[in-house]
Amino acid sequence: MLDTVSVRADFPILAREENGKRLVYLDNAATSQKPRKVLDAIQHYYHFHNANVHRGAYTLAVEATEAYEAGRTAVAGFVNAWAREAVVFTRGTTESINLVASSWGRTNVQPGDRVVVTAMDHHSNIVPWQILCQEKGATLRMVEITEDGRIDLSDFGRALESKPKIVAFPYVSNSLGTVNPVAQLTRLAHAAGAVAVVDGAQAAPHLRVDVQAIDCDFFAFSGHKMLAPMGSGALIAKPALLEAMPPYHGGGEMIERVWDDHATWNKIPHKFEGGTPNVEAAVGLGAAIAYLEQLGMDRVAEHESALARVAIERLTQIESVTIYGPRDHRAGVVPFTYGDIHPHDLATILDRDGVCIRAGHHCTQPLMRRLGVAATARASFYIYNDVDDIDALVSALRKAGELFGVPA
Amino acid sequence: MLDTVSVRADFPILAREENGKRLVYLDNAATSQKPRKVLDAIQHYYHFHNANVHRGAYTLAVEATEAYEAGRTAVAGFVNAWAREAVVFTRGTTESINLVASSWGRTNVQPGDRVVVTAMDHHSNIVPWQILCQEKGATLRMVEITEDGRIDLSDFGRALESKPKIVAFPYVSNSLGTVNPVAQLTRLAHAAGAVAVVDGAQAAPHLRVDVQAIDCDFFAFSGHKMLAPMGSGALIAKPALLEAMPPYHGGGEMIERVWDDHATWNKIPHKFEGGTPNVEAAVGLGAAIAYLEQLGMDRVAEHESALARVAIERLTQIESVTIYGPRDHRAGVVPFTYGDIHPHDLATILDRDGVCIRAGHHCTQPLMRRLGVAATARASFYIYNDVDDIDALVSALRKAGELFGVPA
Amino acid sequence: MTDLGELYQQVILDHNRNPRNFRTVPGANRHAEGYNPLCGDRISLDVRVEDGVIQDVGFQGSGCAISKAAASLMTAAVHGKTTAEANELFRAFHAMLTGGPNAPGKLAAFAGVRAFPARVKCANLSWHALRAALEKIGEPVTTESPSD
Amino acid sequence: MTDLGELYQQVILDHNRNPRNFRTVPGANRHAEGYNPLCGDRISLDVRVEDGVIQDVGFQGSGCAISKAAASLMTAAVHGKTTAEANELFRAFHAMLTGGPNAPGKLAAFAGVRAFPARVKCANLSWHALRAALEKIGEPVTTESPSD
Ligand SMILES: Cc1ncc(COP(=O)(O)O)c(C=O)c1O
Ligand SMILES: Cc1ncc(COP(=O)(O)O)c(C=O)c1O
Repeated sequence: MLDTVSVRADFPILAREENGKRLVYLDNAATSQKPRKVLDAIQHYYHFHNANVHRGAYTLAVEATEAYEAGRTAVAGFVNAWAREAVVFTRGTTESINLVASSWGRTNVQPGDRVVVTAMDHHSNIVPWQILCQEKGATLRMVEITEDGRIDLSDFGRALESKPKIVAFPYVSNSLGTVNPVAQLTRLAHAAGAVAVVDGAQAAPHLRVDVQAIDCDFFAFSGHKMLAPMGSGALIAKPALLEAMPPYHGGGEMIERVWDDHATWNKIPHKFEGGTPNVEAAVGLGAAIAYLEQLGMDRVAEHESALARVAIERLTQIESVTIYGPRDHRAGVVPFTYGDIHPHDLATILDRDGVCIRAGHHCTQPLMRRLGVAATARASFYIYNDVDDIDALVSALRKAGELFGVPA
Repeated sequence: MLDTVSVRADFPILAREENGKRLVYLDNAATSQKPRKVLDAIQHYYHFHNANVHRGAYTLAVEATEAYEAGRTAVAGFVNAWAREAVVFTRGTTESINLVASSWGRTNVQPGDRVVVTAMDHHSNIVPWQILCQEKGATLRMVEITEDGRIDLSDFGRALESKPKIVAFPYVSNSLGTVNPVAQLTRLAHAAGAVAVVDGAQAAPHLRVDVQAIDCDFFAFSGHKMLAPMGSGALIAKPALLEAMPPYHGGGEMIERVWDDHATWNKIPHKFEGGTPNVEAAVGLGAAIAYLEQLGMDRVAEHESALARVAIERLTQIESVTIYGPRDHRAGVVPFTYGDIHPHDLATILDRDGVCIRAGHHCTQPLMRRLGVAATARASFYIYNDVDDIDALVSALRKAGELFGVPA
Repeated sequence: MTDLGELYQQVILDHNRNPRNFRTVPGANRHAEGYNPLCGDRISLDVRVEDGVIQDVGFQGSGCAISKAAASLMTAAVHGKTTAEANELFRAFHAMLTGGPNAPGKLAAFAGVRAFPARVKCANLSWHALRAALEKIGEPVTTESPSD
Repeated sequence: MTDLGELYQQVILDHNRNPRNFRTVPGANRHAEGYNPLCGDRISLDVRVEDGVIQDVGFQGSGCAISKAAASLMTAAVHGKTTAEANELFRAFHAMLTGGPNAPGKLAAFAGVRAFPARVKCANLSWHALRAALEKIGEPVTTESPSD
C-alpha cells in the first residue's frame, strides 16, 4: 500500500473539514483532487512563463511553447504512445471521443454500417456514436454484459459478425469497476475489420496504460480524474489514422495556409488543435504525470485494488448491502445499494459525516436498466484514500441504516 | 488613464525580467497575463471546493456547482446576455464559433446557400465556415476591406444581396485594431435574413459589450485574453436559437435520457456542455470579470485607446515605420512594419530589451494578402501597459533600425 | 445528527415507506411528467379536476425519500382542494424552500430541506409537476436546471 | 547588444540584403518547397544535379533575415559540391544548431542562432528543403513541428 499519510499531506483540500468532519473524499471516479505540486506548477507557469504558444518570437512565448510541448512528451511517455504527434490535447475524454466520431466517423461510416459499443459504456462513449449513426444512417449495436458485470464475450463476438466500422469500449467501467481485457477486445475488433476506440477515462488515472501493447486505434482520457486540472485531457491515436483524418475545429494553429475559400492543414497533432492551446492544462497534466510516476502506476493500481477488496469485504458484512460488478478484475470502484434506501439519501446522510460518495446513474443509463436499478451509490478510491476512509464509510452507512430502519 | 502602478502590482509575472530587462508585455491580443486575484480564485477553488458538478449530493459538489454557475451569472452580466442560459461555456472563441458552424450551420445551411465573412476575420472565424460550406455545397463570400482597414460597407451590402444564411464578422480586428459597427452590421444581416455571428475575441477584454444592444445571434469570446485562465471562454446566443439547435458534444451532462439507440437532451445551456465542465475556467472567468468591472470597462477602453494614440504618434515619428489600420475607431492594437526589416527579426531584437511583440500573419492570412505583406509586427495593449512601455518599444525599435541600417 | 433528523423527519420517512396515492387516477383529466435527468428522480402525476376542485390525485415514479415523501404529502395536501388553493400551497411550499416561512400543516416537515441545497430539487419536483398538470403544460418538468 | 550582434553578424545582414542565387535555375532537375505555416517563412528551391554534383542551385521566397541569409549562404556553400558533400554540410549545420561544433566556413556565422531557440527553425528551413530536393521528397518541408 502507498504511504497515504505522506500522500495526503500533498493535497491541501484534504485538510478541509466537511460538516465538521474530516473530509473523506470517495468520489474519485468523478474527479480527483489536486496535489500541491500540480497547483504550484500551474501558478509557476502563470507567474513566469505565460504566453500564447507556437507563434511567438520572444522568450516568454518560447518558454510557453516548450512547457506545452513538454506536457505532450509526458503524456506520450505515460501511455507509451507511438510518437509525440500521436498525442492530441483535448478538454477530456468526452471531447476526445467526439473528435473521433466527428472526424474519423463522419469520413468512414456509411449508411448501413455498424458501430459497436457496450452496455457498460459511459454516455460519453455512447451518445457520440448514436449521433453519428443517426446522421449516417448506420446502426448502433450494444454488446450485453454478463450477470457479474463483465462484457459478454460471446455477444461481443456476435456483434462483430456484422463487420462494424468502429468498436468502442471502456478500459475500466466507472459504474462497475470492471477492468476489461482491452488488448483482446482490440484484437477481435481488428480481426473484424473495425477500428478500436478505448475509453480510458477510468484507466489512465489508475493503472499502467500501454497503448502500443493494447494496439488500439484511439485512446481517450481526462486529466481532471488523474490529479491534473479541469480542462485537460488527450486523445492518443495511431499517427497514420490522424494523418488521414480531416480536422476537427477550424481556426488558428491548425492551418498551413488559408485562402479566401479554402485552407490547407498543419501537421499532426496541430491539425487537431485549432485555437489557442490550453498551456496550463498541458503543464498541469505533465506535473500530474510526474507525481503519479514517482509513486509508480503499478503501486497505484495495487493500492486501489487493495482498498476495493477491503471495502467489499466490510460492506458485505452489512446484511442489506448489495455490491455490483465482478469479483475479480476490478479497479477501485465499488458500486452498491443498501436495502431500499435511495442512493441519494445515502449520499446526503454520508455527507453529514464528511464522506463524499456519488449516487445516481453515473452517466450509464443503459447499464442501470440492465442492472434493474434507477441508481446506485458508488465509492471510488485514489492514492490518498486508506482503510480509515473505509471505516468512515461503513460507520456512516450504519447510521443511515438506523435512520431508515434497514437491517445492518 | 488607469493607475498602472497599482494595476501592475497585481500581476506577478510583470515583476519578472526578460533578458535582464523589465518585462514589457505588448502581446495582449494573443493572450493576457493574469492578476493575483484570478490565480488565487483558482487555487482557492482547488484548495476548498473541487468536485464534479451537477451530479453530486454532497457539500463539495454543491459548492463546485454553485461556483460554476456563479461564473455563468458573471458572464451573463458582463455581456448583458438575454438570460443565464444564453451562456454556453466553451474553451474559447475558436470552439464557440465551431460550435455554431457545426450545430446551427449543419442544420440550416443547404447546398447553394451563402455564408459571408470579412477579409479582416481571424482564421477562427473563416475556416469553420469554409469547412461548413465545403461540406454543404454552400459558397463562402469574403467582404473586402477599405484602404484604411475598415469593412467595406458597400461590398458588405453587395454580399448581402445573395441572401446569405450566416454573416460573420469581428467586433474588433486583431490585425488592424478596427472597431467595427457591429450593431449596424447585425441590422443589415438581419434585414437580409441571416443570423449574425460576432467574433468578440478582441472586444470582450477591452470594451463594454452589450449583446442585447448589438442584437447579434451569436457572440464568441475567449477568457485567456481577458485575465482568465486558458481553456475558458463562452458562446452567448439567443436562447430560442439554442433551444432549436442540435447538441454539439455527446456525453455526460448534456443528456436527459439515454436509451440503447438514441437519447434525449438536457435543457440549454447544458445541452451544449457535454462532458465534465471546467469549473476552474468558470471560477477564473468570474474572478477576471470582477477584476475588470472594478476597473470599469469604459475606463479600460479609454486607457487602451489613449495608449494606442500615443504609440501611433511616437511610431509615426520614425521615418520608415508604416502603421496599419484606421485612424479612428480603433482599439489598443497597433500593427506596423519598419522599413524592410522582417517583423520576426524585429520581434527577436525587441525581445532582447524585454519588449514582447507579435510578428507574423496574426492568423489573418487573407487580410495579409490584401495588405500586400507577408507579416507585420504588432503591439497590443492592456490595463497594465503605460507610456513607459511605449518608450521601451520605440527605443528598442531604434536599435533595430541601427542594426539593419534602416532610416530612423 | 440533529440536522439529519430535521431533514428525515418521521413523517417523511413514513411517507417514503408508505407513499399515499401511489397509483394512477381513473378518469384523470390532467397529467404531467417530472424528471430530473442528472439525479434520475422521476414522477408521473395524474389529477382529476372537476368544477375547479381536485377530486382525485395520484402519482407514480421513483426517487429518493425526499422526492417520494414530497409527492405523497403533496397529493394528500391538495386532495379536495380547489386549483386556486393548490396553487396557493405550491407558492407556500416554494417560499418555504427558498427561505420563507413554513408551509401549512404536514408540509412544514420539509422545512429542513433548506439546509440541504442539493435536495431542494427533490422536494420541488412533484409540486412543479402539479403546477404543470393544472396549467396543462405538455412538457415534462424538471427542477434541476440551475437557473431555477 | 553583444548577443544580438552574434545573431545578426555582418555576413548575415549582408546576405539578407543581397541574397545570392535568388533566382530560378534553368534546367533544374530537383525542386523543393519549404514553408513554416506559423511564422510564414517560405522558400522555393531549385537544384540542377548532374553526375552527383550540384551544378547549379537557386532559391526564391520570403522570410526573415535569418532564413533568407541561411538560404543564400547555403546555395553558395553547396554550389559545385557533390550531393554527398552537401549532405555532410547539412549534418554539420544541423549539428551546430543543436549544440555541436561550428559548421565550416561562412556557415559558422549561424552559430549565434543557438542562443535564440525560436529562430533555429528559420536557419534550418532552406537546409531541410535542400535535403528534400536531393532525396526527391515531393512534400513541402517545414521546420516548425515541435517534434523536430
Ligand atoms: C479576432 C480573434 N478571433 C478569434 C481568435 C481565436 O481565439 P482563441 O484562440 O482563444 O480561440 C482570436 C485570438 O487568437 C482573435 O484575435
Ligand atoms: C468511463 C468514463 N468515460 C468517460 C467519462 C467522461 O469524462 P469527461 O467528463 O472528463 O469528459 C467518464 C467520467 O465522467 C468516465 O468515467
